[in-house]
Amino acid sequence: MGYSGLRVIKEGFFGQKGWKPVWRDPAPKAAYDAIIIGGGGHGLSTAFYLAKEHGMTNIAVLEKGYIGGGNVGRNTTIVRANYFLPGNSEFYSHSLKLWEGMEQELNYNVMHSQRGLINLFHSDGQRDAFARRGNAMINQGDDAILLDRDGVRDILPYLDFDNVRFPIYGGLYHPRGGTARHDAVAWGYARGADQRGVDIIQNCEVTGIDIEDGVVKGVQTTRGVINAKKVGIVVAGRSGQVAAMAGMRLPIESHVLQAFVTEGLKPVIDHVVSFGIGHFYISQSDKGGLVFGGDIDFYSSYAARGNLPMKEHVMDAAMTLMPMIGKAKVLRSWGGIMDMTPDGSPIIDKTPTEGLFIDCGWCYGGFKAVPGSGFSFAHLMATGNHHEPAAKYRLDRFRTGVGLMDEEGTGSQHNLH
Amino acid sequence: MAKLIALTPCAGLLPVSSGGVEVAEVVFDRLMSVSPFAGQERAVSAKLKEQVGAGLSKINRRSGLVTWFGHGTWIVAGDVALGGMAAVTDQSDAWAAVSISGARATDVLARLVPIDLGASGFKTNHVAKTMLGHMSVTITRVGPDAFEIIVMRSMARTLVHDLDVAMRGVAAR
Amino acid sequence: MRLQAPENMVTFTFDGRRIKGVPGEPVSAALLANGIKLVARSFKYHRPRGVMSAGAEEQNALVTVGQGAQAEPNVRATTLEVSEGLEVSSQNAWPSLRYDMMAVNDLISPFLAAGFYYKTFMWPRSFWEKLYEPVIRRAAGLGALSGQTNPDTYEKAFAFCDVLVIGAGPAGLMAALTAGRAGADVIIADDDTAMGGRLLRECEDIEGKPAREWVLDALAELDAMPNVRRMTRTTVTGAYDQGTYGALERVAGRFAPDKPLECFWRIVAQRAILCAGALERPIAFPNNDRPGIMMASAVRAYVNRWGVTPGKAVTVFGNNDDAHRTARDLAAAGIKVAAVIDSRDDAKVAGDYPIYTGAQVIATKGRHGLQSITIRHNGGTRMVQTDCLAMSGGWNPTVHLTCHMNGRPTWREDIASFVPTPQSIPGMVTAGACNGSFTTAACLAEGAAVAAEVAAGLGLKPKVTVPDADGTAYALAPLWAVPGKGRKWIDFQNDVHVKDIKLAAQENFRSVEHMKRYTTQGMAPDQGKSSNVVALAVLADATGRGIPETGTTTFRPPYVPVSIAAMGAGSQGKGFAPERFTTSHKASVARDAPMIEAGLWYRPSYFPQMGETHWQQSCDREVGYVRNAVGVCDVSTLGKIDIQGPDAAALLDFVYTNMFSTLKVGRVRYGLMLREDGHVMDDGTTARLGDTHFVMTTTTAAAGLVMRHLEFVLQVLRSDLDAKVISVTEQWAQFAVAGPQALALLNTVLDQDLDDEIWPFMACGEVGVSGVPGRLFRISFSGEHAYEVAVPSRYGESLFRMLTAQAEVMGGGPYGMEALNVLRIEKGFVTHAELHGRTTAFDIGMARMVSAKKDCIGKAAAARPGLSDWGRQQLVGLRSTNALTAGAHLFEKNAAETRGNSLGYTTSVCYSPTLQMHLALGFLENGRARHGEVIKLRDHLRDVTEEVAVCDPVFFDPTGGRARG
Amino acid sequence: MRITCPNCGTRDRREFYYLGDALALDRPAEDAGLGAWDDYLHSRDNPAGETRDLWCHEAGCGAWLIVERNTVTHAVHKATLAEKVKR
Repeated sequence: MGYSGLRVIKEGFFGQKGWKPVWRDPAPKAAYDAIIIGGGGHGLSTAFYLAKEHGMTNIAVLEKGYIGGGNVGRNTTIVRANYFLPGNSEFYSHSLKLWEGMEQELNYNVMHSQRGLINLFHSDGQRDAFARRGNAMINQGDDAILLDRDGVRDILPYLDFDNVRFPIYGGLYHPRGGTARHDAVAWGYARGADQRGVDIIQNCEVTGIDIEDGVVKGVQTTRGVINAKKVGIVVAGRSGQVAAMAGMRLPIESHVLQAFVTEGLKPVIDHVVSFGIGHFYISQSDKGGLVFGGDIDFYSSYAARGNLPMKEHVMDAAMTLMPMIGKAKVLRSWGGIMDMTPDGSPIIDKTPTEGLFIDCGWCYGGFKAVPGSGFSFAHLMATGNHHEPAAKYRLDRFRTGVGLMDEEGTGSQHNLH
Repeated sequence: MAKLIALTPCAGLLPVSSGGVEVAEVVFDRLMSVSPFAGQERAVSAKLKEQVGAGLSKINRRSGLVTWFGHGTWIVAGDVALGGMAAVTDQSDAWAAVSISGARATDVLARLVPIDLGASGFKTNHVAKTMLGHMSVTITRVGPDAFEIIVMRSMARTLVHDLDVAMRGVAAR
Repeated sequence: MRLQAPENMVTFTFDGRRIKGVPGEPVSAALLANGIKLVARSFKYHRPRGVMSAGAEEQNALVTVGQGAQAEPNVRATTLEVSEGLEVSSQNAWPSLRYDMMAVNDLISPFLAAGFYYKTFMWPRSFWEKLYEPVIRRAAGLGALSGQTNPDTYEKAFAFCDVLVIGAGPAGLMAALTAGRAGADVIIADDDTAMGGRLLRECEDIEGKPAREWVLDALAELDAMPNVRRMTRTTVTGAYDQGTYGALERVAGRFAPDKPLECFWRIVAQRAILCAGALERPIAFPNNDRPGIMMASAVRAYVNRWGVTPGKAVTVFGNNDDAHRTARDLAAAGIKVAAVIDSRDDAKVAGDYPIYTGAQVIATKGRHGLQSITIRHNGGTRMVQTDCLAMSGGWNPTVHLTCHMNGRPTWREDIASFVPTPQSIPGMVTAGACNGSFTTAACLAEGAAVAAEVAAGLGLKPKVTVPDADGTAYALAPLWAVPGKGRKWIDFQNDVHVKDIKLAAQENFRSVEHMKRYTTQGMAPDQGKSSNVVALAVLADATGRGIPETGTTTFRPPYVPVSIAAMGAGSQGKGFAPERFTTSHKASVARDAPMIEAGLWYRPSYFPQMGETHWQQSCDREVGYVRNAVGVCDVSTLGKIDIQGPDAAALLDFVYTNMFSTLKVGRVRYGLMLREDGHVMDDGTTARLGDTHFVMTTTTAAAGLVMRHLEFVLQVLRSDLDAKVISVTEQWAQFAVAGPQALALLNTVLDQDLDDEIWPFMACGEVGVSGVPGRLFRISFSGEHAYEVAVPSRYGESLFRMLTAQAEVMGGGPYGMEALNVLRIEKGFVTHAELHGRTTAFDIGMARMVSAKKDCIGKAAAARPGLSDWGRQQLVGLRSTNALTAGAHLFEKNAAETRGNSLGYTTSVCYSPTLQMHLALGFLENGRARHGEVIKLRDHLRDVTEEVAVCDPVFFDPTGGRARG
Repeated sequence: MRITCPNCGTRDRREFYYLGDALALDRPAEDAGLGAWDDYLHSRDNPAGETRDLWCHEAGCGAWLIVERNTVTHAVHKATLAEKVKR
């Protein structure tokens, strides 16, 4: 069923009776050509692109809870392509292009809003590092503008330019950066995949991976054994547990990242603002809530809830940077489980088990990668070859030291990002 | 030859008072850190007793001129000579020290310090290595309503500012 | 209307209208007393709304307080205290509350069903940012921020106790009394302005006297206990690990000078007793959102506690016995009860007013204030004139805090409510209404019993005495939504009605989480406190599942909205991080030096002189001082670490790539430190002051990091090493004295003259500095003959003044960060611009410094093939006659400027007054093999394209003769 | 989260620095090979449940601690001085 303004008006006249389920709830079949473990943003987009780009429609997405219940439904909704290291640069560039056509591709309004993102800097040294980044973005064909202090003041007049602890020297402006309605991305991909025949199976937890002679045969689930020629693991914070079912230890630690939302307010922040030195970033949702976040809580955790010191730190950063938001009130805070890799960049690769693939390690930046990750992972699963923009996301880069992608420069060891 | 002039860490910043709470600078002429080498704690303690009248204090405690100062480290407000038994480092100029006193001093510190400084659990000569605002500090109770706070010398101004704001907040209640 | 004329009235304004109120009463009470029904507009459809509750759960009556920069949006009128001069305004309405243009949304609401926006606004593509989104954003949002710097004061504080009692109703007071009497340190916190909870609004007796008197006695007893601390106006907002609770205090006496507006408490409690009470829930019936339709218990609160009657002819609609209390209390207060409608057929109730059992309200009238309701009764309908309808759908225990650690509440069929699941929060127990025990007698008994258990667990000997009170059982027959047509509101704040939830189920948003996210149910400022249970009952019905099977969404902190300013108190302005000042700070400021941030420190950028109009002029002059005469620079911010012990040298061998055990006493050596991942962590010099005594320097930025790293090595990796480390950064004020005249200058302040023989390059030791014991290091970060001289910090300012004055006599002077940077670039010395965390020893040409003779941190990982591959980008120098930029990328001369063609980038640039050309340091693929070649530098951002010559990074004095000579 | 430092008693999480899995204690020999070093530096069990990791009481006494805790419930069972751990 196509969505359109006309259809919305028609249904308005007829009491909304014509709307059909956005995705079906089929029972699992005994076997599929491919199984995606994990019904989050990345898993659903993988299924969508497997069906759309590679014609693989006899596939299933297995989700232990409800779809979109993981990090795609609990993030700060930022979409950007402002990476600078080879490997990341081309991947996020590709992903942003997919975002730009997503609504038409999915016939679903995910409210992708390219309102512009500004990364602030606070010293000459930081400016130069951001210049390197901005130049890399333009080399890649993306957009970046280096703003000086007055340039920032023109578009973000509400920042504290006079008394802030770390004075604002300027910002790297990424006009195509922005936000999207996070839940809608999961629902849109689910709908698109479902329409192409993909079975989306909720409340189906994978409890084991069947492997014979080094070849994957299928999975065991709370709803029975399901056979498959190919299995993709796309489970973010739970990657360690699922990989262990295939006898793998991953270079991943799971950490909590908190996010916050205030009550609805009239428009006051029109861009995405990122205050790196204070580990703080903020935007305003279309509903009016200020959506913001900070750094991870800094201890491995699966609790999906954050601690007070980090909450306070985030509010502290908000108050020094933009003291006009002091009277906004936090309604809710939540925590997602981040699959942190040593160098802060992800993994899209084959595993030592034939037919078993893994897509993980998105750290705290997985939302914007949803389309790109699904596209590239689908390519890998369908063809057995790495998709060029994601070709550097190898599992063995830590062992060899070749192609490490440490964007922050804090080290390619755990707990430094 | 011209002589060098000495300045204290809080010169020009203190004293300040508000709501019956006063903050004043505490000046130490000598502060020596003492970290006994492996197996030397007892010997060091005995030697210190001779030299400054008190041995190594228990952890989280002050004893006379000797104050526990963190894991395996003490700070002594006097000259010591422990040749080879401990790492002894001159810290006389490394720290800013202030006293805060008054009936509501505990209330003021409760605005800034994440530990319970109540008199029932934190008695005179009890020492805590903890935080004050965003700074690492060493806090010693020196009397029923009085504490000594030691912070890095370069942070003296922030310490005084943070205490002053908290004092005014408490006084306004 | 007020039941009695109060004595002390003050004046405040609502939308500019002057209104009399009693100080301390909620603004909602004063508005009702003045007959003001319409107080707000709803979020989506801009429907007229009035006061609904008398507490923190208020859904409708959100207002803006104050004007200008002080304006605070979205304040609940039900918890805002009346004070003289308070300025209250309505929000989310234009041009006025009464005539709101956006109410057009209500007329077209059939087209704005749940999730409609996911299905449209997609064409044409560019219209989203240009048209649709701006319109949607302007329409959305409730109140507005001023956009100006918040001028008010906020505070944060810590508190500690044995027992935290959350809520001071009958259960909480009894718990605090019991625990307090047993000798426990108790904090009792309550969000109201006065303690007593429900007892403040009910007409009940305890121990044969009015409940409100019993409350006063209990409070007096608590106040007499030194071990009990009462915190009113304090809402416990979150439960965190190991007994940590967040709490928001609205400090009494708003807007008094110096007084904080709010205080955010971090309370640490060994045990907690949750006595948070219960919230009355509405019933979904058509147009149940008109101003004048309120919660039944709220009507009692306004009448009994505040002496305000919310209507002249009140009707009551409920599905439980409690609703009848409202009718009884109204009648007792002499207010007309127009009708009581009880949905239960078998309700056994009596009263001197019309009672309809087995009846339902099916329609209401009155756009800006309720005028009448229509009742369905005995198969027919009846219209009743009424200006206030009190509704009660039963009670929801306030279980929220018990869910903050992912706990799920348990459904109890008999009261049709969720109750806390025991042990959801370690150390927390629950008592009273929040536990589903709704009678006063049960609350008192549970509060006492639970507190006794808690006290006993703390090793105390509690006694339990429970006063007599009303124990009449509460009966209810669930009624969630009245059947029939019309919009029946559930989430009043987000304008979610029954049909929205049914539509969600129809579209397969059947999981309660999907329903919530699709309809926005429970996502408004009240987070569904009153509405969530009704919503999931409707969802359960629509999906044919039971309520327990449907489950709840997760309650997350904070329980009530918490201002960012409160949780971030103290950080506005400079308070975000400590400021560190060097001993020469004042002297530098006195010379008009702009002070710039270097980590937490402030350092002088340059020292301007008369006639200089640009920093470059000052910088060039200061570079000249060092190259031609002598310059003085405060380098105290570099980390200095004292290392002593029998194994001090072994420690250094382990943390540095190169050897330090071979360093002679009285000598300094440059050291390179890796992270265990094989990349460069930091560099610096280390001096050997004695056989077992070293002092290490680190970069300013990495001082803390290196200190922690050394402790990690000593305590974790190599606890076999007997060595001690302690920071002496603050002990010593240290100044670089650099330039051909350095020795001459130094000799003016040293007690004994030195020469090259006594103090050669890389020598160190103790010296007398104007009578003070100091240290001297012959090291150079400028490539010149240079020293660093250190004195105890108390003498720092004095020595800086002395050195700079003497330097000026010799044709030199102080130099700042800009000149320091030029000097080091000319010499090709790396800083954090080059050591940015991704570089290896190989990259910076120091692979030789990784000693083959020993293990060290990072050595194994640095040996990975990828870290010393010749294709890696290597440190090079770049020269040009034109200005260069840092962060530019490097390309072959004729290559297109694309990612694939980028061969490297620049990290540091300067104009070298010494060499009279522009220099850059950067990294270039295979760069060391390309010295002498010309390549292209391209900076898209600053639109700079230059041809640059690749060369060795040491531009000036490559043999180092000047530093040694 | 609150951790009981063997020196200082129970303190708020804000005083501590977290390093990660306590396998950092078992540093391989210089020549243990790429595989051993890869395991040491990168591979993690990443348990959902009981874990043993390294913390430093950085804003307190400065001691490095081995903390036994649960990554799902955030229960903290025990903290011991790292330098006293036998290996």
